[in-house]
Amino acid sequence: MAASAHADQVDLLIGTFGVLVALLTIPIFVLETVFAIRYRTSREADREHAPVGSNWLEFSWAGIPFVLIVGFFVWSTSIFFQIHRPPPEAMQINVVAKQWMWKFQHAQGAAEINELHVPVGQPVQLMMTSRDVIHSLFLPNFRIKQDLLPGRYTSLWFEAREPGSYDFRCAEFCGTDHSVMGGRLVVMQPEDFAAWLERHSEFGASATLAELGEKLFRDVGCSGCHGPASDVNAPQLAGIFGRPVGLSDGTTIIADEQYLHDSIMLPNKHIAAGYPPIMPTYGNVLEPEQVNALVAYIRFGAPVRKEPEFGAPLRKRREQ
Amino acid sequence: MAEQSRAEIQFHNIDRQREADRLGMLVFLASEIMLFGGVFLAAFSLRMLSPDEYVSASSHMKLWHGTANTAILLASSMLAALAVEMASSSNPKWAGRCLWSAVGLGIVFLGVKAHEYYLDYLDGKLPGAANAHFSSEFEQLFSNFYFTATGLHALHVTGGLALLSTAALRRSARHDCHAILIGNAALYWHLVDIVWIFLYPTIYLAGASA
Amino acid sequence: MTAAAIDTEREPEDIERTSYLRAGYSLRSWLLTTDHKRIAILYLISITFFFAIAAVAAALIRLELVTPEGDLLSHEGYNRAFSIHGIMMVWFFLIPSIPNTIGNFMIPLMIGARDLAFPRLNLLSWYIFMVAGLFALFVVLAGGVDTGWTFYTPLTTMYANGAVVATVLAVFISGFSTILTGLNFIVTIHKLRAPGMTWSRLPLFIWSHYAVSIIFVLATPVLAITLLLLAAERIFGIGVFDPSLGGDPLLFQHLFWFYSHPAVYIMVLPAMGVVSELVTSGAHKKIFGYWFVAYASIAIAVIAFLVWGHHMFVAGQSVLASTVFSFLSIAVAVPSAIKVYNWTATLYKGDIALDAPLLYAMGFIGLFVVGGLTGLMLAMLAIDVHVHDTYFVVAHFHYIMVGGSVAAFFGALHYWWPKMTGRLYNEVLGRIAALLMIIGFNLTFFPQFLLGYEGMPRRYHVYPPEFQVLHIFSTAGAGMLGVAYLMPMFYLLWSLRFGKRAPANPWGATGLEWTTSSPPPKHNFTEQPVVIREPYDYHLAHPRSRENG
Amino acid sequence: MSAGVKRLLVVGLGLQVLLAATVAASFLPLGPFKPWVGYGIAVAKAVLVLWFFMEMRKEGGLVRLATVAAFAWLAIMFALTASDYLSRSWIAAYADV
Repeated sequence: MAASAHADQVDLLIGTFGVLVALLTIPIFVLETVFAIRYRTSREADREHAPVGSNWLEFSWAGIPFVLIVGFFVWSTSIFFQIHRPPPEAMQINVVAKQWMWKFQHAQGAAEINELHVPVGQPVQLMMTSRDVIHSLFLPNFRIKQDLLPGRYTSLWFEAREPGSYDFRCAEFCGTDHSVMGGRLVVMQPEDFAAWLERHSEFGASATLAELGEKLFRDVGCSGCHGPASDVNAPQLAGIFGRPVGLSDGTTIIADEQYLHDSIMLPNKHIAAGYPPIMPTYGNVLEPEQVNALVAYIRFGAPVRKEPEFGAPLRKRREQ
Repeated sequence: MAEQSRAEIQFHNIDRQREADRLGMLVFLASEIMLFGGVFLAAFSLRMLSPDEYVSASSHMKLWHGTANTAILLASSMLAALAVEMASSSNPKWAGRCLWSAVGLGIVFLGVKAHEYYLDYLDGKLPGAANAHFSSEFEQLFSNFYFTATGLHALHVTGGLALLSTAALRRSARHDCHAILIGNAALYWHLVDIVWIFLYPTIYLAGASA
Repeated sequence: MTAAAIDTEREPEDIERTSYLRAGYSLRSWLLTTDHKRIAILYLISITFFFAIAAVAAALIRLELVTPEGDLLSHEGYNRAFSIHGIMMVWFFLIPSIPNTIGNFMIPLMIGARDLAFPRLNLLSWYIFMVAGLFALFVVLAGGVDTGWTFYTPLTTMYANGAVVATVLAVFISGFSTILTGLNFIVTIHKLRAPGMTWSRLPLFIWSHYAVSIIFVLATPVLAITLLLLAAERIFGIGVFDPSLGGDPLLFQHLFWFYSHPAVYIMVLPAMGVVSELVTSGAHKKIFGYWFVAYASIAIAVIAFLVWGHHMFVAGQSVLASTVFSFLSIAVAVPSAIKVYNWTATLYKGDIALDAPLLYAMGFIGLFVVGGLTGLMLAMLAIDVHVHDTYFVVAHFHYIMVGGSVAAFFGALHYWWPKMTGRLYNEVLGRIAALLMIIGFNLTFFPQFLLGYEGMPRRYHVYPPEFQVLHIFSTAGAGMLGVAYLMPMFYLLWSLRFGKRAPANPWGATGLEWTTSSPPPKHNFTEQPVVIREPYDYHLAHPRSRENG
Repeated sequence: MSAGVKRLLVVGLGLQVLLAATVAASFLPLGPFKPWVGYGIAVAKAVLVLWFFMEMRKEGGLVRLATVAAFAWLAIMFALTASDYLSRSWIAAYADV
């Protein structure tokens, strides 16, 4: 049962391609049986000057399918680009997969395991990473899936059309309990979702993800160097998200989730220009959930030091 | 061979069999090139993903050991080619001498490589060694990759030396004016040299700078 | 075909006395033979043994999937069953099945040579294959691995249990057996063709084996280095695939699929060569568009190396690279379409005898075209995002590997059985087995297309109840398929002892292999054949003469 | 000292000169062009070895094809893998730019 506009498009694409497959295969079945019956050795048939080749026939039955399929290629690639272009107003939820369970962190602080509550009609973008092996979040009703890689962010977005409960499953083999590593996506009316958030924010994490991040920012010692009051020569993080950062080898890179994740877990991978590579690695200290919280904090809550040092933001900052 | 020599029962004439042997060796070398292709693809991916860390890790390599080794292997490769030239102009004495000097230089190459490994061990760059310490994860990864790649190459150098030595030891090979065995041994040696020619900039020159 | 066809008039006793099967009975004469025909028989016996192991694993999987709950095997047991099924089938049955048995036997015969270019290398290739097989057997006995046949990192390098290094070693060693075979075929086809056997007179079986040898030599070494890096990563933790050290798990997938996509063409190209022979012989007619079919094999061997990224559309590969690979994957459809339509056109105005080999070939054509076009569906980005790693993919590659390659292997086994053993098999049973195989196959794997579209993921030991009906159909089909595969084991072995003696040319086919006796003497031809006409010249020399039952 | 021997010695010397050149080039401040220069000289050395030492000079088309084929396949492998690595950051797998 298709549950989003995208799913309808994919169904249409699969359906029409199926028709093309039928158009290209049925003649073969038919011709095989017809020739096998008509030209059986025991039957009289006109077997004179059987053709042994014709160039235009070869080019036609090779070229025409090729052209038709190129048409399908253009159509399917346009849908593929839609999959990888989430709308800017999408609500962001962090996903962490680990051997054989899914953990979801809402920006508003709620966290849930093997279940995800989202409002209907609102595009949702999942920022996903894995703690151990490669998993793959597969939403059959939405006709989408995306692998989750350790040490890397990948994204998946969808917009549910009707409220209801849809299954999601792991599609990339990840070990013993791969086949039971699934869960339920619960799509609710916006007001029900808001009520659900309230209930869960009270009981669950007491703060939003960014506030959790701020607490971690102090606890693990980031503020020692990156805090507004520190005198250590370390880059200021306020407002850095989404802006180009100059690196020591002259290239620039957009300070996105991946850059912040790498700078925490592999500090020497991209060294900011003008700063010594003295940052210790947090590779085996922090879990991906904690890194997500820190990234949320840097993005939404980092206090501003007296004078911001980076150029104009490349894209509009997203207000929470 | 108990039956007639392979040429009569197998091939219609002797030179068709020579062409077959040489083509066989070249096809085998094509598969060896693809094997090392995988190693270079790994290096390419490391350099793509973290370019500046790759350069800084490469700058810790012993440039002069690498350069000396390249010079040695190029000279040894030339000697192997000379051996083929000597054998085909029916000069077996010189063919033997060139082969043995090529083998000698090959051993020197392995010696320099062993010395470099030893120095790396002293610097604590040998992965898994007790005193192994690295300034960053990537440097450990680069050091691991360096030992894997040059180790695999050293294995092929040893194999090449064995082939060259058998060619040098066999009287019939040196007196064969078509130099089939010497030719194939030299072909393999040249491939080992070409692999090193590309391994040298990948590992040493990336980080070499004033 | 050749000027002098004197071999066909030799006395049966004389044929029997000089047959390669009679050239020594001792185990030593078999285990130290350099006769390509005997090595082909050795390969046939060993791959049948490995096929049996993998088939048992397949039976376990299908039985487990009858019920949504996991009640026959544990999670771990199921994961090991499908891993063993995949690894044994791919490297120890499908890849050597046609080239190393039929190819080894037929290539020298078809080009009029006494043996392959490097007979001792050929024997060495079999010994390497058996060493690899012993390692694989050890892995099976040691409980197998839970990585699947794809060995994805970091699962295989850090989290998998079971004899992973032994498995990697087994596949690594089997790779060298393939490289040596490929090398042997290339040099043989270039240097040992009979006088007059120009490239335009080569049977299409030789063209497809030349193309497959190119893939053998250029793709298999990349598998060797990939597995070497995998073993080094698992044993020493070198970190090339480990993100915590800065490595990239996708690098493994690039290296693995750079080999593994050409590997699936290794499995299908020899089958295409076989089908070209079976269709021309069955229809008793020249192939339609000889040069198109010949060059299509070479084109497939080349394009096979350009498309590996279509396995990684959802694996985190960049959007641009996915688009490039998706477009290149369409190019693969062109040579495949040419072959399929040319085979069908060959049947037109033919003199068709619906014997078992032709039934297998026609089954191949039908099933391969479905497999190929569903493969193109998977190459469409938006479709793959939905059906990647589901049973749609399982159905697709089984349509090509089982419906295609295994059907062609059985067709080839039946077609050249009289030449290899000098005996005729029971034709009626042969046809029943072929039809049973085609029906059983479709019942097994067509439901899996629907399962995949509805979202049943691959490698699932436990599945939601709504998929059970289709799984029951699939298991029933697997039962029929099992019977269809067992039948030839019996009546072919039975024919060894009780089958009628086969004449030199039971099918009345063209081709040098039919001009020598069945079974052929030790050096294949009593005197060097000379080729004067183009292949498949049925209209000239060979009226439909039917001697077999 | 036949012509063949002389030619091989000259080529051998040429290889050593190329080695010296590549080391020297690595000390020049070439910035982003340094890998291109390094590998360009390596290709030159490889071609010299192939052409003279492995006698591709005297070989027929078939043998040359066998040698070129391997390098061509490597080029395919590198080019298509590069298309993934280079463009990963352009249109990131989660482009929300």
